[in-house]
Amino acid sequence: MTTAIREQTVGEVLSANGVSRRTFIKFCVSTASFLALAPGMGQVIAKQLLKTKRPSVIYLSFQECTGCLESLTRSYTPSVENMIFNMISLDYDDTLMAAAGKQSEEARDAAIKENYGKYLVVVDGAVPLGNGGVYNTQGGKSAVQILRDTAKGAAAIVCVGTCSSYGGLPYANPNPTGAVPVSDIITDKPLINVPGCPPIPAVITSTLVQYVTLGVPALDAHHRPLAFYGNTIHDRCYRRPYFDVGKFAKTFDDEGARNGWCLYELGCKGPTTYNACATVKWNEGTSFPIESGHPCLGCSEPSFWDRNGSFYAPLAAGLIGSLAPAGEAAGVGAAVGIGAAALSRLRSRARTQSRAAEKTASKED
Amino acid sequence: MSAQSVNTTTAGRVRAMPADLQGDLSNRARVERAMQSFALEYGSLTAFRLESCIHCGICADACHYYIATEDPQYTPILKVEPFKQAYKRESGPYAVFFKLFGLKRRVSADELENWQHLLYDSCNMCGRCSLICPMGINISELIEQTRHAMFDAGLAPAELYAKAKHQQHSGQPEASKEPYRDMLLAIGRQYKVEIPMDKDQAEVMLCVPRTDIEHYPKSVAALARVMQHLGVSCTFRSDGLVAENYGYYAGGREWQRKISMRLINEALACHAKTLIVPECGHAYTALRWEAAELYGKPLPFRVRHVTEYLAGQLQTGRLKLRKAGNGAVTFHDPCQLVRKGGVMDAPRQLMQALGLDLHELENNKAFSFCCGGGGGVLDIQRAAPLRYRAMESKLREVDDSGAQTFLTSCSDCRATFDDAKAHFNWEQTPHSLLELVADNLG
Amino acid sequence: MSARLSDIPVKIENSGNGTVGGGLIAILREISEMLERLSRYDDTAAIDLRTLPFSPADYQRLREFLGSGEVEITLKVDGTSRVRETGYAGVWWVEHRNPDNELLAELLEITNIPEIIVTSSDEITRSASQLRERLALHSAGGNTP
Amino acid sequence: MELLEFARGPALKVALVVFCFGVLWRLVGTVLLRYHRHLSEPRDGYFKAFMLGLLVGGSRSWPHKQYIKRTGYGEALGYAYHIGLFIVILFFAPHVLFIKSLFGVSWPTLPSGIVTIIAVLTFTLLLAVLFRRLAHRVLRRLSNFDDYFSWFVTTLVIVTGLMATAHFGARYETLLAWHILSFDLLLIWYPFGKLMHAFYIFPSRIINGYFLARKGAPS
Repeated sequence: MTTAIREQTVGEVLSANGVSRRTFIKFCVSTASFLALAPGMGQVIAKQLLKTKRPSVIYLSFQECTGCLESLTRSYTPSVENMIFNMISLDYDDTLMAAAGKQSEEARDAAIKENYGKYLVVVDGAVPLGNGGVYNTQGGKSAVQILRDTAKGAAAIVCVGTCSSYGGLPYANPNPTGAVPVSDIITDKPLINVPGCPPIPAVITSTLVQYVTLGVPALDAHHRPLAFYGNTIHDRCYRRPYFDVGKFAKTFDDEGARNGWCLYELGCKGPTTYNACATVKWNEGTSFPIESGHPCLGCSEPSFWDRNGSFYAPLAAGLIGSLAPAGEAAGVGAAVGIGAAALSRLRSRARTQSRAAEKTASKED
Repeated sequence: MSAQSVNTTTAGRVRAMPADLQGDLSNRARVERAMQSFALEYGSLTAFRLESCIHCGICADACHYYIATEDPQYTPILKVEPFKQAYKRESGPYAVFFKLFGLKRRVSADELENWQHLLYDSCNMCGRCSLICPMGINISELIEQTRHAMFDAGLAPAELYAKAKHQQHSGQPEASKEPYRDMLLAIGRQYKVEIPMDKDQAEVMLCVPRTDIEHYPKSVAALARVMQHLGVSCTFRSDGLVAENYGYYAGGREWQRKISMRLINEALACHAKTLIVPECGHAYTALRWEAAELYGKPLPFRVRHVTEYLAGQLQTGRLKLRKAGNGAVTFHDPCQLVRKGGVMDAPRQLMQALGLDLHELENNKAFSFCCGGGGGVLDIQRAAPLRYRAMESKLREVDDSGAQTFLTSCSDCRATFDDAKAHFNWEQTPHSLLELVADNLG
Repeated sequence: MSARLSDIPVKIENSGNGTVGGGLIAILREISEMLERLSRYDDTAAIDLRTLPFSPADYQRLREFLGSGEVEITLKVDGTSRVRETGYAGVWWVEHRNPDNELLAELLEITNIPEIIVTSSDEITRSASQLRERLALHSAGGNTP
Repeated sequence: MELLEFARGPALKVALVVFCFGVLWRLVGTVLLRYHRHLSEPRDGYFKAFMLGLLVGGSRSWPHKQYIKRTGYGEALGYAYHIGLFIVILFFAPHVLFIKSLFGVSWPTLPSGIVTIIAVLTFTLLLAVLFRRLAHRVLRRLSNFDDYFSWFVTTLVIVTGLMATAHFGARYETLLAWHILSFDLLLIWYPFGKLMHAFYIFPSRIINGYFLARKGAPS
């Protein structure tokens, strides 16, 4: 991609490609719909797009499974082709780019140099710090070094997936590589987390679109865009009414499961999971786990591998493993009770005896 | 009276009232004596009573002292606060916490003094609160236990202490012009009835309230007459004549035992199978329910209230009664007899046999209000004004019953109503059920 | 032939029992208020149907409730878009699909005419000049169009 | 570790340990104190007295009609919020799941909406109970720290539970954590305050009932 094209605004690129006004409106309306913005925001986006320059994007992959990128490439609104060619300038992605080896490293370095202070870094995967970061190296440089070097000149960082957002699977107990999320390393740049294992494709692309058009979006405490992570799955779940009337599937093959009742008792983490699965859904809006009869695992939440006991333990369940300690405590309590009663009896007897002694003494007087 | 206490715990907020003190004891010694006394009372059942209270305040609504005054210090459970406090600190399972962190302070002598008013002057030990408590706490039992400690600490009301002392020593609560034995025989002569006295062998042993000897001789005669009519071999014993037990009222365990032992020993001496408690409520509690405990083993004879005994005779057909006139009658249930003693049906069976038109009081049987004299309160001079306030509703109930004749079966209740009659110029006169029975033997 | 979601034997409990799908009533109330504002103040509004926690049954019920009106327009704009008037004039059911016929957005627009249908003055100017140029070209060349 | 995880895990564990330890200590420490012998002759035998005593365990829940006029309001208030608490604790689906996770037993539940309404009513009643405790001369006189703190701990659980249900005030997981933490607090306080009455009430009633019945007195 030439510098000349990168200097064009999105609007210019679109109209150069013969995109009609109606197509543009349709695109903006669809995008606004995915950003869960008020329907009127489509026009604001349209205005912004007509004057915004396309930013350079550097996509870094560390400890990851490429599931997030696989997800991203299945985005259809905006489609990833649309994104790459019209909205952003993807200058480095070692998985997608044709170049390899030294050539690709040079492309990255060139992009950093040319767009210093303006480019966007997208990170996929956790960053291992154990043993000096040897568990993930590219071109002789450790992941943490690449991240630091690349982030230095970035305008903002977008973490795609639970691994880069919170550490994810590499971070899970016992975390042999000393993996950490990006936020543990880079603390001086605007950070947007798009967690999920993987994130919803449209959520990734729409977050990028929103960054391009409206800047850093409103975020929650975990740096997640509120537009997609503002509500729990439970709040937006079409099975919520069953929760409210107390109709629950108790097993995966009972009448309740067949009737599509609430999966709370089967361990659904929907009530504590903030994501857009229940509204945006997956696979071109076809379905999402709960609609397919499986409880939410809570993949867009921190430490989702380790928390909550089991994926299938209800949220209301205690996380104490066994009652044995309480039983032992009861036993010890009973023993102390016996002691307390014995002590009390002894004290009473002593008091009673001193009373008798006083009586005898006073009689002798 | 010592200075009003200044502490801030629950125990500290009771109005200081004059207290009687016995013995020349330091405050420390008094408290120590009380603690020693409590130590005798600590036990599992008591602990359940003391641990259960949830401060719901419902017991206040059972108590005629609270109802009459609406003064929260008369809340029954509050009257045992020193006991509760001592228990929590000394005996309860968490005593160590209460002591270590000072969560419950040591009961002070001031507190004990202040509580004399609550434990004696304003409590008839009538047990009405124990029937209302949703936690099932037997508060009157706790009152009795707390009175024990008060007595041991030298903090019983002067009148009760003096009478108890006199009675444990001489057998009668007060000195009399003549010995009670002679007075009894004189009553026999006056009412032309034989008074069986000091027989060596008798099936039934009798005793009398000294209130009757002094004030209601006709009652004494009635007892003798009824027994004579039944033809049962019975006797009074000159060394065990008095039914009352001031040791019980004052809270002196030892003296209560000593006083009860006189009667027990006399009953044993004449080989009685039954000891009949005359029309006296607390004597029934003391002899029927508490004497065996003090004796240390089950009594080898039965203890029966006179109405209970007579109702039994009625059933076997040995006792026949005439109809006793017409006109409405009402009956005051003595607390110790009915609510705390279980003698509820016997008086009514007798009244039925007498063909009386019984108009029950608004609060009757187990829920009857105390006359106000029980628990020794009648004897406490300074308690009189409060007692009159507390018993007004009772008098109103009697008036409202529409009865012309007012009966009861306890000479203390009777004396209390007679006292009220004088104080209020009340129109009703309390009568003895036993006298009515004696007047209508068939 | 690939399996479709509808082939999986899942029962959808009808929401007719009044407790489930109570959200439908709320949406209808909202539409009614929006219509009121449109008629009084000319305020247009829209509801994004994809953000609603609707079960397929609720969705069907909403569609049945609103019914269909007189106008139905199909746009060929980078895929198909369909604009249908509902049984309530002023309430439009708008559907945008991509060239693969996948649903991009679905809205209820409460307006006189949805924005996407209106031809912009820019384009009218452009088409006028295009037509003029073409006619000029033809008259110069002497060919019939 | 997040707050919710802490509440459900270590905090709950500690709370349960303290609860079991404290309750057993207090109960055993009460039961094993001395017993005084009762030697008087029972009116109708020991068996009948015992059976009647057992009966009082339940019958005392309903006041004798002679008292109702004076105590009815207070007792109705008291029992009403207890019933509300029991329904909410025992018939709200997540609670049953919680119990199931600990003890492996479960039973049918009530619709969440109904439970929420009952919880709101219960909360209102608890406010009324507090108001009454502050306003009623006897209750104010009797009340100590235990009374107010036990009220606070109980009400806190209800309030946080309602907040969690309504998603009001914070994020759901935070509210749920507060709710569970407040329950943990209740468990820890339980053995030391008047909440223990749940364990004492029936023995206490039965003891009183037995001794009254032993005398043939009404109970």
